[in-house]
Amino acid sequence: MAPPEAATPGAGPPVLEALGVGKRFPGVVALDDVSFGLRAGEVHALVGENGAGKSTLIKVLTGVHRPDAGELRLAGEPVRFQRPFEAQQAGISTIYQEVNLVPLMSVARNIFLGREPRNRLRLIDFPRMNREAADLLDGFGVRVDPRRPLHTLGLGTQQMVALARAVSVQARVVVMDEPTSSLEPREVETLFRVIEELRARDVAVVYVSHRMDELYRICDRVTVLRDGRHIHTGPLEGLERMRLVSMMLGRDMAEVRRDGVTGFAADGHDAARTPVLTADGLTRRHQLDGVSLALHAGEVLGLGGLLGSGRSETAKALAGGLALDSGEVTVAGKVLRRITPAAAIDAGISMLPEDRKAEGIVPGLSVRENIVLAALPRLSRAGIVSRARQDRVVEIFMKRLRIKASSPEQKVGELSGGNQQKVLLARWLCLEPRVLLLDEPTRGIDVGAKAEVQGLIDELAGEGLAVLLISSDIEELIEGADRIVVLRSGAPAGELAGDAVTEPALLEVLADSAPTPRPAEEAAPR
Amino acid sequence: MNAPRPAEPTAASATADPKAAPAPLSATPSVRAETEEPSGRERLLGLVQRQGVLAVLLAVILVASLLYPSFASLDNARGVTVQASFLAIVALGMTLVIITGGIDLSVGSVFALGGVLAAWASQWGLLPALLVPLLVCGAIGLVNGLLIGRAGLAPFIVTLATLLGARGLLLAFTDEGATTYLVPKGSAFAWLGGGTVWGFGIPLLIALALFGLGGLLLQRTSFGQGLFAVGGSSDAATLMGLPVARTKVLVYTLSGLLAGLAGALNAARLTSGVTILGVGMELDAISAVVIGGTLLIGGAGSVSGTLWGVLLLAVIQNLINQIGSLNSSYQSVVSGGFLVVVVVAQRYLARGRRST
Amino acid sequence: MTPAPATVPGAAAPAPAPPAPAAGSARPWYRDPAWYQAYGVYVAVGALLLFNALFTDRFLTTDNLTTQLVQVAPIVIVALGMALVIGTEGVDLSVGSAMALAAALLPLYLGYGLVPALVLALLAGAVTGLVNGVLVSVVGLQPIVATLALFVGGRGLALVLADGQLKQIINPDLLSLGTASLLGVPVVVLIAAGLALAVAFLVARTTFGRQIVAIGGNRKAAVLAGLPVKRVLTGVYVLCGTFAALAGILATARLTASDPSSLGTLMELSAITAVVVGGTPLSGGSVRVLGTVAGAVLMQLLRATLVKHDLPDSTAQIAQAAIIVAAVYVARERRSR
Amino acid sequence: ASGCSKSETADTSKGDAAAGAQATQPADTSGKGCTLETYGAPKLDLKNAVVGFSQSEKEANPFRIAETQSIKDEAAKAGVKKLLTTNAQSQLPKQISDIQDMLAQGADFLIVAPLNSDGLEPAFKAAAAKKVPVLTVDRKVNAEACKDYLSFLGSDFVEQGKRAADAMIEATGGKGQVAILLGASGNNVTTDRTKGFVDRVKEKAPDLKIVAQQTGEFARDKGQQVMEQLIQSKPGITGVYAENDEMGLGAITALKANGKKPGDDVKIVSVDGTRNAVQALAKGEMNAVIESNPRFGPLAFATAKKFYAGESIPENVLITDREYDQDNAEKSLGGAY
Ligand SMILES: Nc1ncnc2c1ncn2[C@@H]1O[C@H](COP(=O)(O)OP(=O)(O)OP(=O)(O)O)[C@@H](O)[C@H]1O
Ligand SMILES: Nc1ncnc2c1ncn2[C@@H]1O[C@H](COP(=O)(O)OP(=O)(O)OP(=O)(O)O)[C@@H](O)[C@H]1O
Ligand SMILES: [Mg+2]
Ligand SMILES: [Mg+2]
Repeated sequence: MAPPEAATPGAGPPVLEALGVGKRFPGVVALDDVSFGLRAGEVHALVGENGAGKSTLIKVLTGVHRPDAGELRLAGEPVRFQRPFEAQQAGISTIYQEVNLVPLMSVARNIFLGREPRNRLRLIDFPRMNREAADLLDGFGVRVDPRRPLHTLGLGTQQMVALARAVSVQARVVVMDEPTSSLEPREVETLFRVIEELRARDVAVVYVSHRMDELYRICDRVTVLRDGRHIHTGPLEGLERMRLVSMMLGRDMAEVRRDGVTGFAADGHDAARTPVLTADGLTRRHQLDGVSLALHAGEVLGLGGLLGSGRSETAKALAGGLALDSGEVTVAGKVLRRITPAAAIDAGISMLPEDRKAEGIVPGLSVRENIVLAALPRLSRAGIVSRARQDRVVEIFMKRLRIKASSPEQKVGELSGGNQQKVLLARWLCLEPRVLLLDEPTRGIDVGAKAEVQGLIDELAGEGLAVLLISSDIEELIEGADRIVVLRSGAPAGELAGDAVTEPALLEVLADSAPTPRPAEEAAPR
Repeated sequence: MNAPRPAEPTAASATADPKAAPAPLSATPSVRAETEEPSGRERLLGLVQRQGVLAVLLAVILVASLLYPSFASLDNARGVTVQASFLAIVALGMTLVIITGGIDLSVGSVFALGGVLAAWASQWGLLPALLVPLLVCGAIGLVNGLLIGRAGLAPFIVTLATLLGARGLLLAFTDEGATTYLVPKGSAFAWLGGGTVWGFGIPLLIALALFGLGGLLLQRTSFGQGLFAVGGSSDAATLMGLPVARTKVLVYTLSGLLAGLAGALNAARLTSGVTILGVGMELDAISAVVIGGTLLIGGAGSVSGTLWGVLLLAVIQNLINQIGSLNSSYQSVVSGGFLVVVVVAQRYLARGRRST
Repeated sequence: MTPAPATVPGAAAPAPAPPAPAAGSARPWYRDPAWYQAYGVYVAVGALLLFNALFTDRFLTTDNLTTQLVQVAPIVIVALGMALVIGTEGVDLSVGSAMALAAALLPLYLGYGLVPALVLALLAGAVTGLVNGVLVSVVGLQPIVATLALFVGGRGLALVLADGQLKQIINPDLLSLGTASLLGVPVVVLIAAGLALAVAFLVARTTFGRQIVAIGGNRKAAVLAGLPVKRVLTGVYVLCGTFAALAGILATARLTASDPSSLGTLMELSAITAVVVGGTPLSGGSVRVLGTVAGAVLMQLLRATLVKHDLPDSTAQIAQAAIIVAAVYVARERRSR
Repeated sequence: ASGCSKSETADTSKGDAAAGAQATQPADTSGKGCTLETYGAPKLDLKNAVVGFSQSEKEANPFRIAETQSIKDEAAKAGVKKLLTTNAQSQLPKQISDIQDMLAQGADFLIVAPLNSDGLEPAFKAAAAKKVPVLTVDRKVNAEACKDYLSFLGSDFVEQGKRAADAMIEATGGKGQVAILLGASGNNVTTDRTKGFVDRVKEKAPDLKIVAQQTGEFARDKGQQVMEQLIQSKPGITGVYAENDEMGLGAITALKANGKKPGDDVKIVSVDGTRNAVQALAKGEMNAVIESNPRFGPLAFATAKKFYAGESIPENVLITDREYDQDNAEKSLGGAY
């Protein structure tokens, strides 16, 4: 497999190389003369803002896109991958940014798709496949019934399955595009351990992440892209964090240093006395078990918990996206009967969903249409939409959230992940909600945009909005929230308020509520 | 084993981090733990839901047998099953196509074309009578597959075009339908359609064998898994390195081949290449597949469900005849009504399953 | 609160790149796939017109062109409704049955006057649409299957109503609907054109229209964004059924007879072909109204060409197949990769 | 139950109101006869018998309606214990199942209106296995009489085509251009009626040019549409041969809408003899209608009775179809169906 003589990581000859690669999409130059070299046994970070071209470079490297210019070399030989299939044959294994597995198929079938273990009759040996899948996942600290359909698992677990699949082939290059964006801390540790193993086996790893501390922990070298251009490649050791950020953003180091990296202000908000929204005993079979919380105007309430603890369900239930068995939701003193998304919106509740691809964007529609989607009735008279009013709203929000699109008419499906997220945020903000439910609002968003979104959250709370913030990023939760409610197995497990909102305190509650490992996924073996 | 996985991470992670060691399941006070012990009733319900069509089929058969004694006769069963076997073979190919998220509207025309070609070629013996239709119909399927898999055209419209095209070929081949080719009486080929083994018609046996093979192909081979993957998410399948285009080309070719084979067998049974066959057959096949629980959006389905679906359609038709002198217009109304009842019943059974 | 957007890192980041020109590349239009995708069907219509102008006797006459428009009008009307349904990622197989039902009802109620008969016939279409819509949106059936039931049963019902008989229409007002013209343009053509404009407006400028496209583009997102998904879906099928009924009425007026047994057979396929050839993807999320009209016209011209050159049925069908494939091949969505 | 039935001899004056009945061609008692013994069927009293009738197409056109009704009426008259009826809805596999179903339900005697001349072999085999005699009506099957089936009652479609040609030659004076509106493609009836017409024209009137042969699928609206196209592209057409009345009536509508006088500017001959066509004939909008008589009930039951009475039944019992022309149309209207 990998050349055995490469003793020092990242010092060998390049296994995989891109030379002067260019790639354009209609209206966008995604990559412009980018060169990139990957050595055996190194972990190579690929960083840049949203839309910098990281995923595009990866897709070019792995045969999803064909480059318009430049060439690829594998172990020194020029190659042209026509399909991802060929890249995989050549030993390049990839975890793409959006979890790319088949939702309706079982966990085991996903892991072994295309290389299923066979029995003597050359037929697939399912018992063996399930056993091996279970063992493999066990190694990643994930215990799920491998026969469960993938879509019944949370995003995090799905990500671990993708990881298991990618690593279980004997590859000489493993590419990971934002593998940690939906993982919890403990699973990130598992992932790092796996990466160490890969490094020890002289496998080259490409690692994309927006989380700076991760890069410094695990990566040897870093390549920075900005606006589709190559900016820098070099060892990570000794590279100042501020300098890296400034290269990504293309701005002065001094300026970056002054502004700090998270967008939250240090002080809390002055919350109102009476809650805008109270939830009482929200219950749904198997998912929620008596969740109660109160949300005040002008505060950011954090919702903590491990993966699968029911945070997303709580938010969804409040927004009418999930039918409840029992429980009561009161907004501004009025009890909501039958909560439907429309009723919730009418009551002033807006929710940014967790899975923006599946539940958020309408990829084929333009930025403009995606922004005004929920507000359409308000922007129309007698059922006829007013283009002028739309344009005004869109302009305001594109500016305010700094949405990067070639024009309001660009299809949202073509935007980078961070910009898609901002479009969704704009959709909800233009409804002028009283209550904003944010489910992982900064997942997959670059440092710059992340700070912007965080700043925005602060600002919105300051303007008197009640914000519910769900985040797997502990730092974000601590800094952003005034108060934190922790969930465990769909039930409230504790609350932190005031000065108690600190990382150690939160970790303690979480640890208490942490049945190892991944309780939620231990499905009924059927 | 063609998929070796690294043993190291597994071993290492299990020992390196004691926290990651699995805790006993019972120690987890999870809300979801309640689901993990299905009661007997739930288990029965699960079975009914998984085999929804079969349940409906058995119920219909039971009721019909009670109401109409002649329905339950062996003769009737033989007639119904043999007659259904041609649709079954076509629907088998359709099942595979629909699992990939596609659709094949051309099967009816291809079925008819296969029959005409088989009857024409039967004058030279059994082998040509089978090979000629398989070659031509396979080629039509291949064209479908290439246009869909390689050129990326929508299956609905491509196969709609080949529906016309295959019918056109059939007419061209029969002087606009004026010529009917006959299968020589008593030939081996004729036996293939009309013969019986232990009282079972040969077409039925062939159909059952094909369903067995189809089931194995779908459930127990990489190709079959690939069909599910392509239908479940074509993009994901591509990114996972599956040969998506090739899979599509193959599955439409297979559908063409099966439709052609069914047509040939049918011609053997009718001992002639009838030109007016197969109109609307694609819709029958699709109904059977969907009633059988296969999702039209692809990614889920089974071959056995289709078999029950075909039988259900056949039984319903038989039942309408048993009811007696219904005017032809009422017959359509009743079949339409039956269709609604069956799919709605199916739907509610399946919904119960999905939400648990 | 303190942090104003201006102090957030990234605030000074360069403004978004200026919008690129629509086609986005330096390629001349004749080498740009996007151009063919957008205009392919019109080019095909033009090519067929040119072919006929050169090789078909008496083709470019007002009479002949009027004939083509009159014949295509019912298909256009049905296809418009179908385009809306397809925009929601659905399909309606029952349009032919809805036409037959409308046709069957007309002679039964003409006794009460033209208007009641027309209203009833349209209502029948709306009701078939309602049934389809409820099966799709509330029960959650897949559209092909949901509408298959009425495809099978609807025509049967029409025949039951008509007692299986074709009935001659003698009501002069109804008949004039089929023959009258306004400023030299037949009324049927005017109705179809007006409807096309109305649907174009509906899709582009109304809340309902935009919601249709959003639902087709991402159903889950539409639900969470509080769109009245069930209502919109039902509404779309009701519109489609009503349009089909209207087409049935006009076709009946032109035929001077109510013929529920054969009126509108295979109409679903003609309509779907028109929609798809016109560039609306079957996967939903967009509706091309003008393209749909052009698609219907293309298929009409094709049929006319084949008849006028007296090609036998076999050749005609093969030619149609080839042209359909060619049209969608040229207009296919090429993935950039 | 022996002896000749009334309807058998009702070979009466053409034209009076009760004259819908069929008459056999005296000349044609061709082929060797078939008796109970040679056929090998058990003896049976029709009164205690279960009789099955398999109709081929929906009762949605006058021919099929009249045919089914006539069988039902006569079965009631003959006092059979039970009459089973099925309808194959134009699907051959269904007709096979239908026949098998009726056998399973205990039918003792079968009357079958075959959908197609070929392809019913499995059904005949099933009947033979149960020794149930099968009488085929209206369409002849390619099988062995007195073995696969008992006998055939019906018209000679080729002959109908020939007689239509004769009428066309007479109407046009044997000169000019004619268009043929074909029936559904691939159908035996289409093939035969075309063959008879084309052969006879070639033989008798070489100056009569057949300039177009396009399918109207036996439907009125399709006939109308094809005619509209032909009026534009082949204005020289002086005659139209429609292979059924419906398409002929469609052609009339098309011609009228284009300001031409059907029956005068353009001569029209069609086959069937439906009431609507004969009415048009009486109005002078058509020139001849060749009858194809669907009332098989009396003849079929009479044949059955004769068969069980031990008489020999001829292989083919061809009926004499009448011919309507502009002179006799008015008074023959009662005999049209
Ligand atoms: N299929 C496509 N069609 C059109 N434009 C595309 C397509 N894919 C990517 N782009 C554009 O290319 C640019 C680079 O996108 P890419 O996904 O590579 O960014 P990224 O660096 O991965 O960002 P993120 O951190 O948000 O994932 C963006 O401007 C994006 O809009
Ligand atoms: N359709 C479904 N069927 C069965 N279980 C489901 C389904 N959807 C979610 N779950 C389970 O419900 C639990 C709650 O999931 P969810 O991901 O919403 O929790 P969370 O606290 O928001 O965590 P995350 O950070 O992953 O969003 C998970 O265990 C998940 O696997
Ligand atoms: Mg990316
Ligand atoms: Mg969540």
